[in-house]
Amino acid sequence: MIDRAAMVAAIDRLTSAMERDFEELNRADGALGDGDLGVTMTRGMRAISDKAADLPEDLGAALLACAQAFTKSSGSSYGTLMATGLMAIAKDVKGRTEVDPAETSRLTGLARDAMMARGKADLGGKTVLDSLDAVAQATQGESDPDALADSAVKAAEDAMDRMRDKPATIGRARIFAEKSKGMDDPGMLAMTRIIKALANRD
Amino acid sequence: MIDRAAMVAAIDRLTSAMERDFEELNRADGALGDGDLGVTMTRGMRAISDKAADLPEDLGAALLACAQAFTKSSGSSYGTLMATGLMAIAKDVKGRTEVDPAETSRLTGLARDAMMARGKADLGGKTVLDSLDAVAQATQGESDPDALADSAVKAAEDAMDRMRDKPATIGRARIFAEKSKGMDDPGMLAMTRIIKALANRD
Amino acid sequence: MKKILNDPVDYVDETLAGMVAAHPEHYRLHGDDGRVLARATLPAEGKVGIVTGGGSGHLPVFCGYVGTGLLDAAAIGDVFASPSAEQMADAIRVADRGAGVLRLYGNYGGDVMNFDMAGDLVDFEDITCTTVLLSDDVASAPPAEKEKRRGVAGMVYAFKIAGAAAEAGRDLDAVTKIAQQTADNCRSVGAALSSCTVPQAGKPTFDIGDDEMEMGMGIHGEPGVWRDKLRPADAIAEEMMDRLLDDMPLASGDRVSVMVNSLGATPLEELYILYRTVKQRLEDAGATIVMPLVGRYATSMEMAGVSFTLCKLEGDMEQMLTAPCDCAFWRVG
Amino acid sequence: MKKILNDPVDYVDETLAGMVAAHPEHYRLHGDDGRVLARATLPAEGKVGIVTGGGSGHLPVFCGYVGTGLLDAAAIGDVFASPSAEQMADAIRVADRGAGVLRLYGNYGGDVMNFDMAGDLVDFEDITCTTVLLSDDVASAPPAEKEKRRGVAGMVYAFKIAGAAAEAGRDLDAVTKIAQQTADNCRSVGAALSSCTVPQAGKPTFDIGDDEMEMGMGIHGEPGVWRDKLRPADAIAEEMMDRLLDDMPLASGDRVSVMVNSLGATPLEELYILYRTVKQRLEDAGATIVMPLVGRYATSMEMAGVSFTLCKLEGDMEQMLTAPCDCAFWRVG
Ligand SMILES: Nc1ncnc2c1ncn2[C@@H]1O[C@H](COP(=O)(O)OP(=O)(O)O)[C@@H](O)[C@H]1O
Ligand SMILES: Nc1ncnc2c1ncn2[C@@H]1O[C@H](COP(=O)(O)OP(=O)(O)O)[C@@H](O)[C@H]1O
Ligand SMILES: [Mg+2]
Ligand SMILES: [Mg+2]
Ligand SMILES: [Mg+2]
Ligand SMILES: [Mg+2]
Repeated sequence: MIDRAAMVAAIDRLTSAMERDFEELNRADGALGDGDLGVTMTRGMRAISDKAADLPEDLGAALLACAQAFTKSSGSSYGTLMATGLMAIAKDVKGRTEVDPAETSRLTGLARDAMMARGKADLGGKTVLDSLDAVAQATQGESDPDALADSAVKAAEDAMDRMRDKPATIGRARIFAEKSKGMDDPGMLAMTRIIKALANRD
Repeated sequence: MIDRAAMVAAIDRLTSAMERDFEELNRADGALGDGDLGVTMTRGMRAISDKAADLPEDLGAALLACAQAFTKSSGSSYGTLMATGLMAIAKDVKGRTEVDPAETSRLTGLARDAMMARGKADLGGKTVLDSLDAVAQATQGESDPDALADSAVKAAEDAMDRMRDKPATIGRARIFAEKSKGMDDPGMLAMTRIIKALANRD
Repeated sequence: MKKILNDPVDYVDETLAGMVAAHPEHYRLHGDDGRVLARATLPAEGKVGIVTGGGSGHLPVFCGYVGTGLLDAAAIGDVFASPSAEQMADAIRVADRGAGVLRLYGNYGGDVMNFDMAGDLVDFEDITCTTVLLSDDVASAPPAEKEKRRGVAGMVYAFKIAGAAAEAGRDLDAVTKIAQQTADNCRSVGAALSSCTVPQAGKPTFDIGDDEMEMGMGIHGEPGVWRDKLRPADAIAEEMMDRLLDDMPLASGDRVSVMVNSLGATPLEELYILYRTVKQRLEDAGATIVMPLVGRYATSMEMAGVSFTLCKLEGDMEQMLTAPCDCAFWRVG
Repeated sequence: MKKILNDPVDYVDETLAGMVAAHPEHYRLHGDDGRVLARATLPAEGKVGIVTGGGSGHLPVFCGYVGTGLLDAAAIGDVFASPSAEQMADAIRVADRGAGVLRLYGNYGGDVMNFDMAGDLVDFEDITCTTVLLSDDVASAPPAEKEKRRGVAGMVYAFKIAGAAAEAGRDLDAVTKIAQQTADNCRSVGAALSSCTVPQAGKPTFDIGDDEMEMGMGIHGEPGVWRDKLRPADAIAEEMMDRLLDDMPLASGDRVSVMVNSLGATPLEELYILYRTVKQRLEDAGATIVMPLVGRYATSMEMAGVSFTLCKLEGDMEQMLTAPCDCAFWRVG
């Protein structure tokens, strides 16, 4: 069961992973974008970390507080999408103190859908949405935590492989669609790292 | 005797001399100033040339017209000083159709004094004033046109030699006083060329 | 190009501190982190609020246009970066005088997502919001995809016209309608000659040869339609007018305002050189020019270059454009 | 830095053509060669005239400040070059409404000689002229030789204050007196970060390293007091304020206006960053700031850099400074 303590531990892992990947994410975003994705993620996770000790037991309220902390820390596209996804999950689990790992697929799907609506983008566009969709699909019907972790990480990595040679269709990199072929989307890369950290597979 | 015809002939000589010296005067001024002295002199002489056919017999009125043409052509320091000198002579010879070469020294002195007043500068400052003063001094008491011409040219050249190693004290070059030592003042150089052309000693 | 700054991280906060120190009669800062700028004297209850927001580095855009007959509040991001949804929500809260709030800003991904999210946040507080996006940059997408175009200097016209309508007491629907009409009737195109430097990046955003220019470049250095040798002013103006008039043809008798805007370093002298051709082209089209704007209305810090914006005046847009307004950077009437 | 122009020889004439085309309600050209710019509507007989003149490339200085409560006419030279005495005489003739004309301009050799000569020319026509020279640049000569100093942005204060006095119907003596008082009470200092390019020269006027600045440099690139590495904004502002306050100490209770002026490329953002320190220093001195001016009031085309000007307000200078004025670039009241 995922509770407040598990969430706080996950926040710790995620925060260190993002500090570690700071330069790499900036560089990936800088290839065709404005090079701030590492900044967005470290800032956002630091803001959440600062609140971790005060998070309530209600997982919905806790996730809402995380979303708000992230939102305050930056106005970048990725930060706003992340906060949107968190808010969608928060709304769903509001009032509960435990979440079953078996809900992973459904909750990931909720985040994906809210982010699609927020960013007015479709699947297949070589964005973070494709990573989330792959995870939601791969974890469907799965309830064993270890198997869940493995299949989520594999799904995110496979999605990157699958998309690598497609052109970017969204965000700043869209303007360089041709040049973007063969390059990983920075948002997908970041999501893969996030999932690895959450899954404790670093 | 110097009359309208002599004046028109002198304008022709001066105009060609200034076209010839265009680059050289710009370069001399550009060393420490803004590099426009050749522009000033060619523009000014072209403006006077354009009026030459219409100049009246009255030498005063003719010189005033020349001064005004020069003034209109540019607002540079040198152009304004030249026009000031011409106007001072114009005032003196107003109503006369002939001027005796023997008046050269007196008239040059008049121009020098008017220009000193206009530019609020003293003699010895390594400017065009020193050239005019040297000419006024050297031609005093002289009435033979040939001797006049020779001594005027020599005086202008000697003044440049004498001043060369002094620092500039006036105008833009003043700011680079030390650097200006060993360089000819562009205004003195221009006046030497003017005098040579007037004296038909090119 | 060199910049005068302290710690680059403080560039925006120090700019805002200086702005309110210099113009206390116009501006006041709000929000936890001082990233909302509002009118020093808030309007009376019942006036429709107008908020904008976007990245810094474009003064007077965005927050400079907070003022009477203009905007009520602006949310202020870092240089060339969207403000956060929280900051935008704060701007909406300050601007709300009980009659609803129009969100009026430029079409950029991050800004759109954040303003939408800000709307979700204030929704809980019973503040009615509407949205009008500027997407006036003709170089950034073909006419068929106008909604994908970037928003640039056209927003100054939208601020002015919607601001006058709100000041005149119109309701949220009417203010939104005239703002949308203005957005629909604005076309812009830019040409850049040099880059600018984002303080935290520390080096120019893009490289451009000493003798090159880029036609259609965006205000953050986004790619344009061609990059080539620098052309004579008249040729540049002709091409820019071609692009605008192709996109929004004018008919004889049309009334139009035009902005000839410096991106920052380009001096007024050169804007006036360009204006000769702009005026000629509009007159050739049979249009009447109303209140031409020549100056620095929407900049990219010290970028060299210009943009032209046409705003076709229909209905009572002209009356709103020429109505009084007052902020530290612009006064009409 | 790159320029948008046609034939460099036409830079000034095309600028003026664009200016009057864009602002026909403000400006009109006069003189054989169109190098005199005057108010579109000349004042009534009996008003004291105020003329200025100088080189181009400094917009809004000089001719931009022709307007109600400001100047009557300006003679316009080529970029950074004095107008001719004839052009100045024409400006004086246009400005003369029978009550005499004040020549109000900056202390530069060519301008002084030409304005003096212009005075000789109009003397024959029974126009009474007075002269007030601005020599506000503290970096250009020690205090003992104040009369040798260059005139820079301080002239904007002189235009405003003398302009208001003339508009109020004061006679030539009184207008000249308050203009002189303003000139005496202004101190300026500039710091340059980059050069600009004189169109006919085609290349930057001076070279300066990518990481260098020059303190005290003149608006045409005349040498300053030191050239060194670029410093932080606060340190630059402190030194500039030191230099101004050393030259003109302020006492508690003094009332002073201050201008934080961009030489062209430096953006508003950076002026506001500097303004924080400027305000602090004046308040520390016990002075009260009246109508601070932050923006581009006197430029050198696309030069990067700033100038600060202090104007100590004595007698009725403050009343004149805050009186209404109106031109295409500046409105008060
Ligand atoms: N509208 C969108 N829908 C889905 N994903 C998006 C959208 N816009 C951006 N992204 C994702 O965000 C990533 C870039 O994020 P970020 O660097 O924050 O953008 P920016 O700096 O342009 O605001 C992209 O790689 C992509 O995965
Ligand atoms: N005040 C002055 N008095 C006498 N001569 C002067 C004065 N100012 C300049 N000159 C002369 O003019 C020359 C420079 O002329 P010019 O190039 O026209 O100056 P600028 O371009 O600075 O207006 C100098 O070499 C000097 O001989
Ligand atoms: Mg990015
Ligand atoms: Mg970004
Ligand atoms: Mg010169
Ligand atoms: Mg010169």
